[in-house]
Formats: sequence, C-alpha cells, structure tokens
Amino acid sequence: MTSVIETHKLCKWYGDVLGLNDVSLKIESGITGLLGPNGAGKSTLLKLITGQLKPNIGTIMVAGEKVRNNYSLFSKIGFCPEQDSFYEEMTGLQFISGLLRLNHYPFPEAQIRAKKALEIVELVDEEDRVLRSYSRGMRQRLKFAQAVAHDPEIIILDEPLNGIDPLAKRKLIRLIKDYRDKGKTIIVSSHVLPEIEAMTRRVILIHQGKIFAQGDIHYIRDLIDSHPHIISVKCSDPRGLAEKLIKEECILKINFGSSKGSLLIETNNRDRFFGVIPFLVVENDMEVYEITSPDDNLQAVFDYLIGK
Amino acid sequence: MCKKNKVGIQFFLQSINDVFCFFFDLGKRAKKTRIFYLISFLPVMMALLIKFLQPFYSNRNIEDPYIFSNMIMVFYLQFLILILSLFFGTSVCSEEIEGKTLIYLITRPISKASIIIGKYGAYMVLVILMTVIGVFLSFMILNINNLLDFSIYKVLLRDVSVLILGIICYSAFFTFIGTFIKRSILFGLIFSFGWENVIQYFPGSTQRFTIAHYLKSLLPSASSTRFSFLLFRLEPTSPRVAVLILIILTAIFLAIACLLFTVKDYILED
Amino acid sequence: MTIEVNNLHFSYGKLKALDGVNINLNQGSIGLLGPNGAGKSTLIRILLGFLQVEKGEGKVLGYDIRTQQSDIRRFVGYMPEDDCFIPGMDAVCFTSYFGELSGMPHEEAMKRAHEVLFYVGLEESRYRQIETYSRGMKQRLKIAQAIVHDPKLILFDEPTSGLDPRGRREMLELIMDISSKKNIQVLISSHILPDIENTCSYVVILNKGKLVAQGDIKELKQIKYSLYEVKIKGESRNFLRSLRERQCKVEKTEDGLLKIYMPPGHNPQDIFMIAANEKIQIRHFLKSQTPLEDIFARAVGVD
Amino acid sequence: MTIRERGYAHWDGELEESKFSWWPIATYGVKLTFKKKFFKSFFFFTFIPALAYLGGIYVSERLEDFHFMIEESAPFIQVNPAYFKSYFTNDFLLFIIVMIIIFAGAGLISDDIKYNALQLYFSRPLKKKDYFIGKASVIFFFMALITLIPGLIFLLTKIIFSGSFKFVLSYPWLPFSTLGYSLILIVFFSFYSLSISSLSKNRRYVAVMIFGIYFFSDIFFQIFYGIFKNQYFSLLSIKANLKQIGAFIFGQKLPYSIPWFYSFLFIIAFCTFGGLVLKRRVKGVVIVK
Repeated sequence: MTSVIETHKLCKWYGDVLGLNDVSLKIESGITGLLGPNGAGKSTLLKLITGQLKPNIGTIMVAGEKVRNNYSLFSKIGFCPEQDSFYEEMTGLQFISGLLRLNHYPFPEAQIRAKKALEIVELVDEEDRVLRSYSRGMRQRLKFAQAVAHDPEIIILDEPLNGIDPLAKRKLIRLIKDYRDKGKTIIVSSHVLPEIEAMTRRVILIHQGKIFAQGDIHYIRDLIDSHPHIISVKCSDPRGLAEKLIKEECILKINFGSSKGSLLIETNNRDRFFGVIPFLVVENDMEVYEITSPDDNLQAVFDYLIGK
Repeated sequence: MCKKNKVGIQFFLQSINDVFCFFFDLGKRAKKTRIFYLISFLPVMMALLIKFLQPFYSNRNIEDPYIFSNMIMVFYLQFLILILSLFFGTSVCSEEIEGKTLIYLITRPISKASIIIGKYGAYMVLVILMTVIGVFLSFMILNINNLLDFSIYKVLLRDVSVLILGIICYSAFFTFIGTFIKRSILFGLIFSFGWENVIQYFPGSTQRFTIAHYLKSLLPSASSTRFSFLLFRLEPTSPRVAVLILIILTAIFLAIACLLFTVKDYILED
Repeated sequence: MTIEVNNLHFSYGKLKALDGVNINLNQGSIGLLGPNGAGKSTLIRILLGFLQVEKGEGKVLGYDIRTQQSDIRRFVGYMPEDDCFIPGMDAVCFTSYFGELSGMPHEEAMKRAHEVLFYVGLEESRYRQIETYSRGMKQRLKIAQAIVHDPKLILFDEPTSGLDPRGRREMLELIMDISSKKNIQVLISSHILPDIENTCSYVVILNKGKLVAQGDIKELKQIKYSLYEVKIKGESRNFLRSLRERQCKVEKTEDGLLKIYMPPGHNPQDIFMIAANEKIQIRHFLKSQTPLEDIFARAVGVD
Repeated sequence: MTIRERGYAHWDGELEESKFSWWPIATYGVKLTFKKKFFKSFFFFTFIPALAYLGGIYVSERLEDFHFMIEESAPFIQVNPAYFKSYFTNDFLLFIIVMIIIFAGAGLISDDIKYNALQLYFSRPLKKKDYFIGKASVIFFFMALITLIPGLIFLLTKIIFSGSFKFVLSYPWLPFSTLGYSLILIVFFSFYSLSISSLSKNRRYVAVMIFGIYFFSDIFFQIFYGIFKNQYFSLLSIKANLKQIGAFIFGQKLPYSIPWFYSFLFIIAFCTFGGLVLKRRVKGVVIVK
C-alpha cells in the first residue's frame, strides 16, 4: 500500500526540552493508533504532521507534498485538536459553517455541509445553542464534526476520547470506524490501550519522544507474551498450588503475596501456564477465588520495551 | 471534490474575504465589541451634556463648530481611536493564542497572511463603524442650529477620513506589535501615550517619528491651544505627503505582521 | 466525629442543590458518590464555608460550620476539582506559599514543601514552572498543597478525573497511603466507582441533593448472587454453550470481558472444570461482589 | 536505631493564628512581579522623575556655580514645599504611576480569577480583608518606591546639602505632608487598580480599562472646562482631584478655585465604590450556572 504520510528522521525540541527524537514513519490508509502516556510526544508529532510546528531536523511528506506552509494541503486534511477551546460566543452551526467558509465553500453550501456534519455527530438539536453551554462530550463531538465537515482524505484526531463518558465514547468509535470504511486515512492518538484496540490493529507506540514499536497490535501482544509476566492467583490452598506449579518449567518465580491466600507467579510462557491451571485446580479440588494479571496494560508494554 | 486551488492573487483575495466574513460575524456578536460600542458613544454623550449645559453659561460665546473640531476631534484623535485600535489591533493575534483557537485557523487551506489581513480588516470595519457613528452623531448634535449650510459637511467628511486613516495606520502598527511581543498592551500604551506625547517637546524632524504627527498635519485648524496634548510647535508636512506616508506605514506594518505570523511557531500551551 | 451535618438545605437561586441532608461520619476514608450535579461539590463547599447555609447546621472536626470557619479551614486540606495554579511560580514556591497562608512560619513552610513534594512524587520537577506541568503532575501538586499544613481532614474533589491509567493508579495509592496509616480522615468525592471502591471504607451516595444511601462498603456489598468476570483465550463457542447448560447467564462486554452470573448453590470451580475439558485458557478470573455500580444504580434509580 | 518510616510524615510544628496572615501574599506578589519579563528595565525607567528632582536639589544648593546658566529661572530651583508639590503632582509622575500599576497590578486579581486560584486562597484560614491587604501591599511597595521614598530622600539630601536643620525647622510640617500625600496616592491607586483588576479574567482588558478610565476622566474635564470655564468640572478628573489635594496638603495655592475637601470626598467615594466592587467580585467560589 502506498504510504499516505511519511516522515524521515524527524526531531523537534522546544528550547532545550526534547519533544520528538528521530522519528521515521510510514502511515497507510485506514486507522492508525498512536499510543503513548501523557507527555510522550504524541501531540508534537501530530502538530508536525499538520505543519503547525517547524521540525528542527527531518522531513514530512503528506500525500506526496511538503507540509510546512503548504496551506492548500489542508483541503485534504481534517484536524481535531486536543485542547478544549472554542469561539465561545458562536453557536454550533455558526462555528462549523464559519470554518467551512474558510475552506472556500460558498455560504449556502457551507450551511448544508455544516448541518450534515452535525447530523453525523448527532448535535443537530443543539446547533443553535451557544458553545459556552455545551457539555464536555458535546464539545468533543463538535471538534470531530469540525474535522470531517469538509470531507477530507486524511483525518487526524488528538485524544478524541479523552474525558467523555462511556456511551459517547462508543458512539465516537463507531463514527471513526465508518470513516475508515470510506477509505480515509485516520490517525487517532490516545493513552488508553483498550480504546485503540476497539478501533484498529495497527498501532504506533511512542514514549519519551521515540517510536518504540510499530505494527499489528497482536504482534506486540505476543511480544508481551514472551516476556516474563506476573499473575496473581487467590485460592484456598496457595502452598499446595505452589508446590504443584514448581514442577512446571514455564514458572520462573513464585512469591506469596501479603494478603492471605494470594500467590504472585512470574512466568515467561502465559499460554503454557494458563493451559495448566484448570487441570491443577480440578485435580486437587481447590477453590480459586481470583486470577488477575496486574501488569497487563500499556505501561507494562512500555516498561518491557524500554527494558526497565 | 476539494476546491481547485488556483494559486495566485485571486485565491489570496478570496481567502482574505472568507476570513473577513468569519471574524466580522464573530466580532459583531462578541461581548467585548458591545462594551467598546458603549465606550465609543461617550463623545456623543459629552456632546449632549455640552448642549444641555450651554444655556446656563450664556456668557460663554464659544461657537459649536469650534467645540467640535478642537475638542471632540482631539478627544477622538488623541484618545479614543488609540484605545480602540490598540485593543483590537493587538487582539488580532494574541486573542487567538490566549484562547487557543488559533489551531482551527491554521488547519484551513488558507495562507497565514490572509488570516492576519482578513481578521485585521474585520476588526478595522468594526472600529471604523463605531467611530463614524459616534462622530456623525456628535457632529449633528453640536451643529444643530446650522445643519442647513452644506459647507460644514465638507469639514465633517475631512475629519472622518482623517480618523479612518488614523485607525487603519494605528491598528496595523498594533497588529504588528501583537504578533511580535507578548506584553503588547503595555508596550502599545507606552508608545501611544508616552512616546507620542513626549516627542512633541523635541525640535526639528523628530516629530516625523510618530503617526500622530502626520494625522495632525492633515487637520489645518489644530493650531497650538492650551491643551497639553496638542503639539506646541507643529511643523505640518503637506497633507498629500502625510497621507502617502501613512498608507506606506500601514502597508509595511501589515507586511511585517504577516511575515512574523507565518514564520513563528506559536506554542499554544501558555 | 469528623463531619456531622443535619437537615442541610441549599439552593442556587431556584435550583435545589441540597435538601434535607443528614450525615454523620467518623474515622476512616469516606467516599462521596453521585452522578454529576448530585450536590457533591456543593456539600464540600458548604463544609469549607465557601457557601452560606440557608437551613440546617453542621460540624466539621467539632467546629460549627457557621461560626468557627477559620478553625475548620486551619485543620482541613482541600483539593479542588478544576485546575488551579498561580502563573509564574514553581512547585516549591507554590506549595510553601500556601503552607504559609495556612499559618506556618516561612522556614517551616519551605522545609515542609520539599518534604511533601518528595512524597507526592514531584521531586525531580519541583523547580519547574507550573504552566509546563502535565495534567497528572498538576493533580499531584494540588494534593501537595492540600497536605502541606498537615491537616486532620482532607477533602478530594474528583482527584482522578482525566488521568491516564498509570496516573490514576499512583493517585489512588497516594490517597490510600494518606488515609490508611496516618490517622488522617479523607473524604473523596468522585463519580468513578472503582476508585471509591478500593480506597474508601465508608460510602455516602447522593442524588439530586438527597442522601440516597450510606454505610460501610463491606456491608453494602454482601454477596447476594455470584458474578464472575472472566477473560478467556481459545475457542469460546462451546465453552459458552456448556456454561449455559448449567443455567449460567453469560454476557460479553465490548472490551472482550465475559460476565458470568452463577445461580446460587453452584460451585465456581465448575468454570475451571469446563475450561479444562474445552482446553480453554482462563486468563482473568475475578469474583466481583455486587459491584458498587449495582448498589449505585439501584440507589440512584438508573436514570 | 530508628528506620525512617516511608510515606507520609506528620509535621510536628504548631499552626499559629498570625495577625499578619496577609504578609506572604505581599512578599510572593512582589517577587512574582520582579520575575516578569522586561520588568527590571521598566522598573529603572520609573525612577527618572525622582532622579531629575534630586538633581534639582543639588543645583539649588550650588546656585552660585550655576548662576551663569540660569539667571532668570532662579526661583525654579528654590527648594520649598512648592518644589515638593511640583514633584508629587506633575503629570509625568502620575503617568508613571499609572504605568506601574498596570504592570504590577493588572494581573493581581484577574489572574487569580482566570486560573481559579481563589478557591485555594479561601480554603485557608484567610479572611477577604487579609487577601485585599496582601494584594494592595504589592502596589504599596512599588508606588512607595516612587512617591514616599523619594520624598523622604529629598528631605534628607536637602538637610545634608544645606548642612543645617534650618530647612526642617522652617517647614516642620513638610515630612508629615509628604507622608500623608504619598499614603493618599497609594491607597487611592490600590483601590482603583484592584477593583478594575477584579472585573475581568482577561489581563489585557484590565490594562486597557485601568489606563482608559484614568485618562478619559482627565480629557472629559479638559473639554468641559475648555468650554464652560467652570472650576467645578475639575471634580470629574482623577488627576485634577489628586493635584488639588496635593496642593492643599503642601500648603500651596490650589490649582482649581473650589473647596479642597470636595476632591477629598471624591477620592473617598471612589475608594468605597472600589471596595464594594471588590467585595462582590471576589468570593471563594464562582457560581457558574
């Protein structure tokens, strides 16, 4: 697949604070998830891609064209910012149709497109209310409407699901998926793994300004599987279970947790381990209350990748 | 299909017009614009008060046109248009940065220069509207009794055009200041009320370095009177040259503002 | 008795924010639960004296909320919900400033500020300007200024809103450490239920200004019927079929979690037995008592 | 051997009920203003009038050396209460005062409202009175440096240069009037700038308003005085009222022939109005409904 967005050896720092360090990417059409904790450089990368910031080193090509001060490119790009800032005294409809006029749509066409965009994000009955009175979820959806109103090929969303309730989150995820099916290129940045997992399998992991992993999420999951994992098991007879488990060679370490009856097992082969557990429990007729893996989250992936 | 981007002046003017309409609608509705509308009606209120008090001081024989040209005009020229252009000029750029709404503008298919010029134009029209309405009303009030002889309207026209020229030049300068310095309001105040007043005590052509000088040289009747604001010794440049210089200054300031705005990276986190 | 409030009424104009609330809370960490607009923030603001009480009276740490306001504020720390900082200051300066305003001498406040900033985990960025702080660091700074004068009671207003998972976990650990070992009473107002569940021992549920339920979390969550959250790996179709044969109700949530309702009297180990025969891996197995969500939903009447 | 217990440690000190609970607000406020960009160069700029007048005192002592230069304007350099009055009420100093209260004062309360730090202040045992006194003392500090301190320095240098206490003996009340007038200036401008600063969140808006109201009141007076030549219009202008009080306090001829205490009433009325605005605008929580 031809890559829509390409960056080569991209570096950016604010004063002496490092923003981005040597990032080379190729992004194809469909949804690409940009994952990283707060302050990892996600927003900096997105701002560089949309030409809002000047890179100190490196080049960026979007749809084959240079980005910096190439404003005609923006008829093909839709950007949904992270900040929660609006022209507070405008109504929803005026905000969208006003911005559409800046896309050189004549006034009547801008109105129609604006109404259509508001329908997509289900804000039609709030279109005449002033933005000041919008709730956080509505503002987030309005930002999404602003990014897709001019039907761009490339949609860039900076933390679109941040701080909105689960119901609105599900609605927005469905919307983003609809746009993927229309063949758009979408970049979604977030710091929560399940949100991205619900949308796409293609992920870029970014931390401290560097790209740590890029590719299919399951490839990364398996990567995690191979590295030692901590699993906490609460059962009626922890010592008995431990005694049985010692024989398994996939178990690296077992320590007895502080609370009664809890066991912390470190294993390098989760499939093998989870395959054995049901049999052990059934054979020895043990009462198992809980099986959880405390480090099965994004942070653990990063800690592992950074080799902490 | 996205708009075919015809590179060239026609496209540039088109985007300026779009930005102009966007901010003109927004400006009309903004709360601060309404407050400044009230402020711009102060001279009208003053004119009314003067008319109201006149019968009590019948011994004073200052005729009204003199009041208008020497006092109301001075008030406008020296104070009101400065305050208005300062606030609206600097907010062309810093308002977008403080409110973090710049992001919506620079991700549109229009050049950054057209954003500056479009918004500058929108705010100019707003300020000019405020001023013209105020001047016209106060002029009418003060010349109630001789509304019929048409020579006075020539005076009104000249005064209004001088004020408009003043607004355009000052706002261009403050727009440049807005894109250039973070503490733009304070610098603007020091320039317009510190520098432009102190300069009048200096001899020779140092007066050439203020915008106020060219504006005053367009007003013939502004001779030295006891108001401390006016130039003590005004060596006016000829009107045509003054107008030319003002226009050139406006163009230069706007060009620099656009250049700065295009080149600078505005980090939005304050 | 930490907080005692009886028959408290308050309304913003015609909007009734609190009507007839009676609470008396003592030791331990207290959770204040309720949907947005239930009156949680109003209650906290009344306790701090930001708002004048129309009807009803209350005592905080034994001081009356109407008359002894300054005593209350001396011994209470408050972590507000929204971002609040002073431009131009760095973290040490900010924390010691508010320490001094609580009545600490200057040198003591400076010493204490460093100590507290180390505690909340801002040690390496404590000399940086606050504007350059990320959201998580600003939340920690708000905690630092709330505990700098060693208060007896701390009021947290939505401490974990808008944080990434790691930030949330560390924030909750911080709150638990403060409330558990160091005999400081803590009141946490939040609408995120799991946070309250694993940090508080006592919960008060408000809705539309009325007190809907209150009690110790352990009692409220007795086990009526057993609900298990399970994540499996492998062929799930016949695993689910055999579960349903045992009259267990199974629900699949969108992030791949199975919710299995076991009728009373069934042994949870059957799940493992079925998994063993179907060669399914049970990656996550959690017996969750009736989660606060149900109590909350029932109490608030799912609106 | 004790192991330092990890985690939260109590503070063994005692919180005392201090009378000066506004003191930290003052010290930190001044420190913050100094940290602002461009402030140091601007701050030096504010001492120019004081230095000029100090030079004048020196010249007045050495009249015979300079007589070849200024025969006819000798009375100008005569140091007497009129000299003090001319320092305290000249336009340039008042312009500098307005500039300094914009630089130091515009953001005092408006930033607190914008970054909602008010709830942090008032969740402390801090009364509103202390908050205002703390913020006002920041302005007190900067204005005293260009009004009170120079006045006392002038007195001191006059005594030292003339080598005798004759000057003070001839005008014993002068130190008290310098002190009195400086305090009036400071109190007035504190109320003025703090009340406007509490009106809006936007710092630039406050700066324009502080400047606009002061200058507009003066222009308003000049226009009406120009037309009607009635002294009572001087009550409209802030600057005129301050000059009137200054002239009275330094025992000089009043610039406007209206009773001096009218101006005094104007100043008091303005301060109480400012106090009311402050009381209403600054509260622990902004109820946004």
